[in-house]
Amino acid sequence: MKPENMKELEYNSILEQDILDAMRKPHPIYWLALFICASFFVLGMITWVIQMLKGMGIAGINNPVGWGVYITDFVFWVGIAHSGTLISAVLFLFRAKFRNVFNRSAEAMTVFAVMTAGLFPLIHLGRSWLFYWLFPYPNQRQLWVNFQSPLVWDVFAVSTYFTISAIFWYVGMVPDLAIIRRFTSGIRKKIYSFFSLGWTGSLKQWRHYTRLYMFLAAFATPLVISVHSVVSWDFAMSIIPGWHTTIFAPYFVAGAIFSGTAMVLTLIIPMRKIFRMEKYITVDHFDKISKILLFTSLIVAYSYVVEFALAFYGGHKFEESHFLYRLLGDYRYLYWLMVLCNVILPFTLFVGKLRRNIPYLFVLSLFVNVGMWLERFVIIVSSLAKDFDPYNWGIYIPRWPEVFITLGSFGMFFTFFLIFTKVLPILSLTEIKEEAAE
Amino acid sequence: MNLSYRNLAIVSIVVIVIIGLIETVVKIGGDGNLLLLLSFWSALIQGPVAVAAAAEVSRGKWAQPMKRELLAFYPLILFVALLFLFISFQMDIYKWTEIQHRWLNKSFFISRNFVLLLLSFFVAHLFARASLQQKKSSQLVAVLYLFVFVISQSLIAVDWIMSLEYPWMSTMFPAIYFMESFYVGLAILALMAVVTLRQKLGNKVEVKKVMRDAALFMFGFALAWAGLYYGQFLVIWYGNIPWETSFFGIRMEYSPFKEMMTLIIVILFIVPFVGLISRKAKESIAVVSFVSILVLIGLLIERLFYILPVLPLNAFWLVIEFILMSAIFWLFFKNREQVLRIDK
Amino acid sequence: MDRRNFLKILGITSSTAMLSSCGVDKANEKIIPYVIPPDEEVYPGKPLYVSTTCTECPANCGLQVKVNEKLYHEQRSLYPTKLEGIPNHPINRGGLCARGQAGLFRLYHPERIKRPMVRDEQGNWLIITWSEVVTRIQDELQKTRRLGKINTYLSNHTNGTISQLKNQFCQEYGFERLPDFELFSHANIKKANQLVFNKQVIPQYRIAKTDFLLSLGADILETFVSPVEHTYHFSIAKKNQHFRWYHLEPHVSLTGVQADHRIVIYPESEIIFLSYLIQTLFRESHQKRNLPFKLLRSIPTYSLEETAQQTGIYQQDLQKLVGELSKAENPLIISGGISTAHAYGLEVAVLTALLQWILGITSEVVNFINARNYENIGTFLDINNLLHRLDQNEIGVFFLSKCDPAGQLPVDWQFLEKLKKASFSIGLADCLNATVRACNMILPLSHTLESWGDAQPFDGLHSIFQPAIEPQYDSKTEGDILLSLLNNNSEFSLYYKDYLFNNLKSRFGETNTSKLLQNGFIRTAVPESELSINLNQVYQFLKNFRIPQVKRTELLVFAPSIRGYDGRSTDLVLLNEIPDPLTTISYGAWLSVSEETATRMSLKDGDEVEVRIADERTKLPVKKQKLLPENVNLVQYGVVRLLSGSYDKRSGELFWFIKDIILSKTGNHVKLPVLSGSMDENGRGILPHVNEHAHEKEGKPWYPEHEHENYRWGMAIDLESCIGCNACSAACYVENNIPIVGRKEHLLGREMSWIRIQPYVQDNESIEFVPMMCQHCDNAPCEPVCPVYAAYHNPEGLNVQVYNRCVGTRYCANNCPYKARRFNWFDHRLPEPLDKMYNPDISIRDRGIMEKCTFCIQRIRAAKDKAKDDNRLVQEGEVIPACAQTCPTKAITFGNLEDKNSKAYKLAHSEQAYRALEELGTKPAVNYLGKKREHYEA
Amino acid sequence: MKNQYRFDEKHQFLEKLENLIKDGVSSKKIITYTPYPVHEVEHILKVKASPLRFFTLIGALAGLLFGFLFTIWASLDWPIIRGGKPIVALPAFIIIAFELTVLFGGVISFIGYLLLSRLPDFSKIQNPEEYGNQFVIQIQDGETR
Repeated sequence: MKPENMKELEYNSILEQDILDAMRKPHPIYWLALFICASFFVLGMITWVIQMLKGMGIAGINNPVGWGVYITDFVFWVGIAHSGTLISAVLFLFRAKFRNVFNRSAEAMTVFAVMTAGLFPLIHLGRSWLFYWLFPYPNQRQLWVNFQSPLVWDVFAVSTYFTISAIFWYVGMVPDLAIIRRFTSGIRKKIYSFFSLGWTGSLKQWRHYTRLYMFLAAFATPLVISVHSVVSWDFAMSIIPGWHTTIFAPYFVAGAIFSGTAMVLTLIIPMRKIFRMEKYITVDHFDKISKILLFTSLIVAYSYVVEFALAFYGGHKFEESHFLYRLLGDYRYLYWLMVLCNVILPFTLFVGKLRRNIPYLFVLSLFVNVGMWLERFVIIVSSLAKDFDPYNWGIYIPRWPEVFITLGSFGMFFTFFLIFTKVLPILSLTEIKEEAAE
Repeated sequence: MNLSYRNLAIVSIVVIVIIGLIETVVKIGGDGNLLLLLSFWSALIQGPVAVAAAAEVSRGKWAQPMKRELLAFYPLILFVALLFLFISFQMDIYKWTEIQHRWLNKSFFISRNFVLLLLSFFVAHLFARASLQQKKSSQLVAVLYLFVFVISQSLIAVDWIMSLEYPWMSTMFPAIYFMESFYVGLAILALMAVVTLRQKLGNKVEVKKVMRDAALFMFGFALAWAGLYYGQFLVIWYGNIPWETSFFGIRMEYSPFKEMMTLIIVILFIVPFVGLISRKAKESIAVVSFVSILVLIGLLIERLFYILPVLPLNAFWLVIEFILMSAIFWLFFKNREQVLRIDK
Repeated sequence: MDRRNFLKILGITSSTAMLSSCGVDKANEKIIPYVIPPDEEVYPGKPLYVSTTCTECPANCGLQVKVNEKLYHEQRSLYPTKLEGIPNHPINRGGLCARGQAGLFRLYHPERIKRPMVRDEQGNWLIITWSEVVTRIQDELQKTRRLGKINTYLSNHTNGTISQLKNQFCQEYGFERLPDFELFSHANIKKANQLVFNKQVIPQYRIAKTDFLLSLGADILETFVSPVEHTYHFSIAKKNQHFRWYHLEPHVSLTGVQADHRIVIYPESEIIFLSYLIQTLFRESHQKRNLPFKLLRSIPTYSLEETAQQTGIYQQDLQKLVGELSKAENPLIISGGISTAHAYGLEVAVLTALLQWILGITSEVVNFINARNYENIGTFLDINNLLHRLDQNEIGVFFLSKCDPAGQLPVDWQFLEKLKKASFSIGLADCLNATVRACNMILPLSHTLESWGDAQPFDGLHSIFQPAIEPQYDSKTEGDILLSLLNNNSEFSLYYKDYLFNNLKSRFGETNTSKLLQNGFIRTAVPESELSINLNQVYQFLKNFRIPQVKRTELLVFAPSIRGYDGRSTDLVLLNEIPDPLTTISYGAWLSVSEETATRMSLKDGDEVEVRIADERTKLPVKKQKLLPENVNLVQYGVVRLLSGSYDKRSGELFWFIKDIILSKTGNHVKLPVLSGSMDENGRGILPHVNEHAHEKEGKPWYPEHEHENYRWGMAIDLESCIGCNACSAACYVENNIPIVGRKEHLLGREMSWIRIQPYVQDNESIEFVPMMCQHCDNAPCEPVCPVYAAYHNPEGLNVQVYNRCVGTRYCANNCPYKARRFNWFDHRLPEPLDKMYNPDISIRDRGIMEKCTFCIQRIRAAKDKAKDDNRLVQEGEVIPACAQTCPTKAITFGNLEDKNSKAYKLAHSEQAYRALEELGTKPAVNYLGKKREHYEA
Repeated sequence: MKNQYRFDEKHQFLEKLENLIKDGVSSKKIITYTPYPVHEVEHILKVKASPLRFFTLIGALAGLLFGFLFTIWASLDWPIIRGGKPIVALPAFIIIAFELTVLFGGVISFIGYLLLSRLPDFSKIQNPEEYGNQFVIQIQDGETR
């Protein structure tokens, strides 16, 4: 935050300097981190290739549990993506200024997370090499895709989501790129000037710009809700007890924002430390964002309760026995761990002190990430493991391909993010300036 | 007409007695009357308070100027609670009473709902006091009230309405229900802003701002409402499991329910969405008040839509009961200073 | 040989012509006779059908082999691709059991013996030619003659012409033909019938004709004498309202759970039960025939209480039984299997015969005229005798044909060691087995489907073996070998076929022979003879009548299994892939223990125990089995080697259980491939009595019915007559090229069966079987979720899966409430040469593709094409899916539900009909016919 | 000639701007450069609201319409029964339509923006104009807009 007495120009140039420092030549540790992430990424990719060559069977999925870790990862990453849009778009509409320090990296997170998520539907296909059959184009026999299938909805939702959030991210960045351009030289200058589209900051550019940003935010908000609703409907549209329940859409949306916000914390807190951004990203900001965490956690908790309460209220044999299974069955430990991570721990944020205790928030955010991953896993797997016909009951235990590919996905995500921190401004300069000026 | 706090109390007790008599002594065939009355007004009464609480929690400037107006209705929660007791005389409207189980059994049904309403009244009272006195604790109490609000509205949804068609159930139902209550809360906020503007009370700019914000939120809620409603419908439609589709089955096959359905969607979604999309509209008194009133009507129709297919209603007595309720409602609004006096 | 060429040959040698065509250029004669002559214009892809006989067990069901011309390794040729029962065959009536269906797996078995081999001095195998074989055998015979040893000839159950030839051969060469070797010789029954009726035979049991069946231990529906026939009879009997069936057994068997009343009886206490019955019948004078008093007196008398106490049967059950038995008009008592295979088995058999006699024995139900052809079959007395002589080095050249004593005889009899003492042992077999591996010479036999021959399942029925494929290897039929040896003809230019035809023609005449070839079987008249009882012999036997001291000890019961018979079928991979119906364990060996034992020793499924019998011991994983009485531990023949065997010195019957065994927990755990997730149906709407017509009160599905043009294919499955024998499953595997995935995949829960038998234990006293396959729902949950329309609904009401379009999201499988869809986790292929049996009408699915039951759409297509040609609609019964076709009880009815007169339609709309999980509103096309109420009251 | 005023502080810049307008300089001749959007400028210079919203509106409507027509046509083009659901299953198509609304709306707004603000400006990409964090007023001779 700008100290009162400081001159605007001075503040702005300091800000710019700080951001540029962050983009200076990386520390060896950075390279190490990058290398580790990248190699995980490669490992995951290799595993995928092996799986394609040998067959799905090398993974642990089976009959009846046809969806396992891959779909869990998909939902998890799409979820991560969400808070990016929430923070940048929704909070923008609500004129919540504290977003300005988060939104750039949050949006970056969104884009990368969607890219990562986008891989999983392909990975889990029995015939990954035919993934393009899912796209809306007519095949040789003039047959289109089945627009009734939730999976096709996914294709539309996720691709739209990616496009819009990419545009949103880029548009927000253009003025900042223009600033970076100013401080760079040589080929880098060329690149930055190209991507800043010859930005000058003239009124003509600004007045349309502000509108555009508003509209994009206005689009992104319902979009983000629709996307995770669609993801949730992948399950809710089925008739499997534990999947087929109406509250899934809001439940998943809240969950997504919940996990996403946690991921923002997981990323921002170290970043703030490493790049010495304490000046700009203050404790108040964390206080505010952890309120979002708390709020979404409340919604999630509400959904948990309603799900179970109504299962017992309805007294329908399949529903009831399924939820009992979830509580006490093969996956009970995961379930209770999930409750701990998603409900009990976040509720500590009612305590104002903890909301402002950054190390605590960091640890908590990690727990929440784990918890939300488990939530998806438990929902997906336990519901399939025991459905209608007792003869078909079985259980699912992941095997090495799932593990490696999941690690790979984290590798991919963090590789991208690390690169981002070095080549792009990690704070939204313009917006911070604007805020400071008021 | 201006009444002292005591007189207000007396009037409301009288009204309770009258309605009670109508329900117990008179009632010709209108099994659903009381349920409709309660399910509609409870939303109308708990909603505004919840809006106030939300404003408190978010420290948002947006509703502060109208806080007193919003809080004026909290005593009516007690009113609803008392009226609810009359339901115990007509439990036979619920088919599940034939075979009762651990959750759905008469005594537990009455007690839990009554207690919860009382609780929400009590918390509302605390909140009103704390917030009017700008106590530190006001935020905390506000959160507390929101909890109670969500729980009691959800319970109302499940117990009062959903159990009419046991074993039909939808996990989305309670969520829709309390968010609708919040939705009408906003509508009432907007209306009160309009009224104050008409009466040239308060700071014009601020109040106008309140109205615009209320309109903005209504716009948002219209979208959200549509989302939830569609979400619930789609899942049931797609799943196509007989015991689940039955609910929408009857409501979409026969008149007047199917017309009602369309009407609800038009009123609670399309009108607010189209009407309030532009900034100008959000600022025009006419539009906002029109939309807000529609939303209230929409809610009424929606409640009808739930109850009518199951229970017969008696129009005449229903009208009378509604007139009485609106009168009380208006009285409390009118004499808000009296109501809120004790909180000073 | 390509098809045209093939048909050219057919032109000159269609069946009758063939008879006269002996002699011409035999060396490269290659014909496959066929029975249903193709129409004038034959086009590729149209299969031929060859009638022959099943030799998977001594029952000799009639076989109809589907022969397809197809490309295999770049060359067009004809391959049998499916076995079916001959529709009107007197034994199996078109049905075929799982073992029969698996016959092709023996024909194409990877371990088929490819060429003759002989051991050299070092004991290594040398490959030799057939002419060398003849010469070698000749001089081996010289040697033994000098040594003055006896040559012996042992083979499995043989009858018909080959039997004659054998005798002829044995006489020529001074061989001693030993009685045929069968593990299940039913010696006690034969002996008892000999005692009582002077007929040392096994009669035909005509279950269809009886109104009261009392069976003791005889697993009539699984392996006993002629299971498929019994099963068919059983299904007929079921139609009779008054039919009652009591089954008594000391363990639990698939047969037992089918009975109206399954009564558990202490092992060896059957005598007491039977004596009680006889005495009571006389006391209450329900007997139809009288017995002399002294004879009657020699049968011990027991009071109701004593009997109950001694046999462990509830008194009320006994009374009920006696009551119904005495009311019965035409009762049938069968004792056999485990009840006759113990120290008192002979008594049991005798008393049974006696009981049957006094209750009035008619050839209607117990047919001694068309007796089973068991006269050549030896007993364990003969085996023991043989072993003794081997020990004494008395045996010279020793032929062992088509039998595996080394693999089947008890471990502690050390057959292999003794076999070595024979101076020259010659093993004749189609597949390698323990016995031939130990022989000095191995002669590859052609499989039945590669050779000519005939059989006589019972007196008055003659059936033919005809080649459906040219011999795949350098193998000969037993007949050819014997003939060549007889005439010392090392060119093998003499043909058993000619021998056979001459013989047949001389026996039945030209026309009958050609009929035999046409239909696969003929019936001949057998002289009627009045059955009479030999009272004296019976009395002599009963005089020194032994009463067992029934004491409960830990038992190890060896039971024959419907999958392995006496173990001869356990090496057919299909029969391992298909689970055991009662435990749903597919691969590997296990020990079934009772719940009590499990709790006593705190055993979980898969815990390993050591079974100790005297000094023999073996380790086995346990499986808790519901309904299994305490102290009874069950293993299956063939799955587990018979550890120590004792037998009845009087009759030579093998004992099926070993007393006083010691179980001890080893602490190891073995993963068992148990396919069933749970045997407890707990009211989930898969069995009828749970929520019948739930849909009526439950509201209705949203969408309107979609109309079907002409056809809506549907099925009705009668749970009343389904015995859970898995024949349907086996047939489905072969018909639809379903991948065989093996134990590892089964452990992961990735079995591929399109139709499976789901056993459900009902309140711990009965087991219900539900065949489950794709239900072809009208509102199929699997269809809308598929992004690429791979799963969709065709206008004929079929739920179709388009393999080529499938990308493998597996969403359909997730959303299928019946979990009937199967995903190809890998590229599963049958190893060579098993892949010869692939059905060319069906594609073989690659990895990453979903598949499932198609109602045998290829057969529907074929029928529709035919109907289209002579433009009409497909008629009732024109389309029969593999499962329905092979079902021994005809429990499955397939048809067009649009056609109001079709059987399927009528059944689907009968009041018994219900659909699985129908409250989900999926509207399945498969209708189950629930069991009648009284079965549940019982 | 073209004269330029540079300021370090926003308020000075705004004052100068107002003065210029007072002095009767046509707002059309004035170009301002700011490090971040300054809404007051629009008020001072009386700039009309940006026409971008029309692009957005058209884009959104186009998406919506296309979404429905496309899905409906595609399923009628080869009607296939799945799960007994109606061939034209509007409840399901709403989702597609919605996504396309957002997609088209967003993309077309972006394109619209580039058109309106004449970006990318290649000459400026070659040699960018930099004003740092200063607030700049330029007065052209001729009309600029």
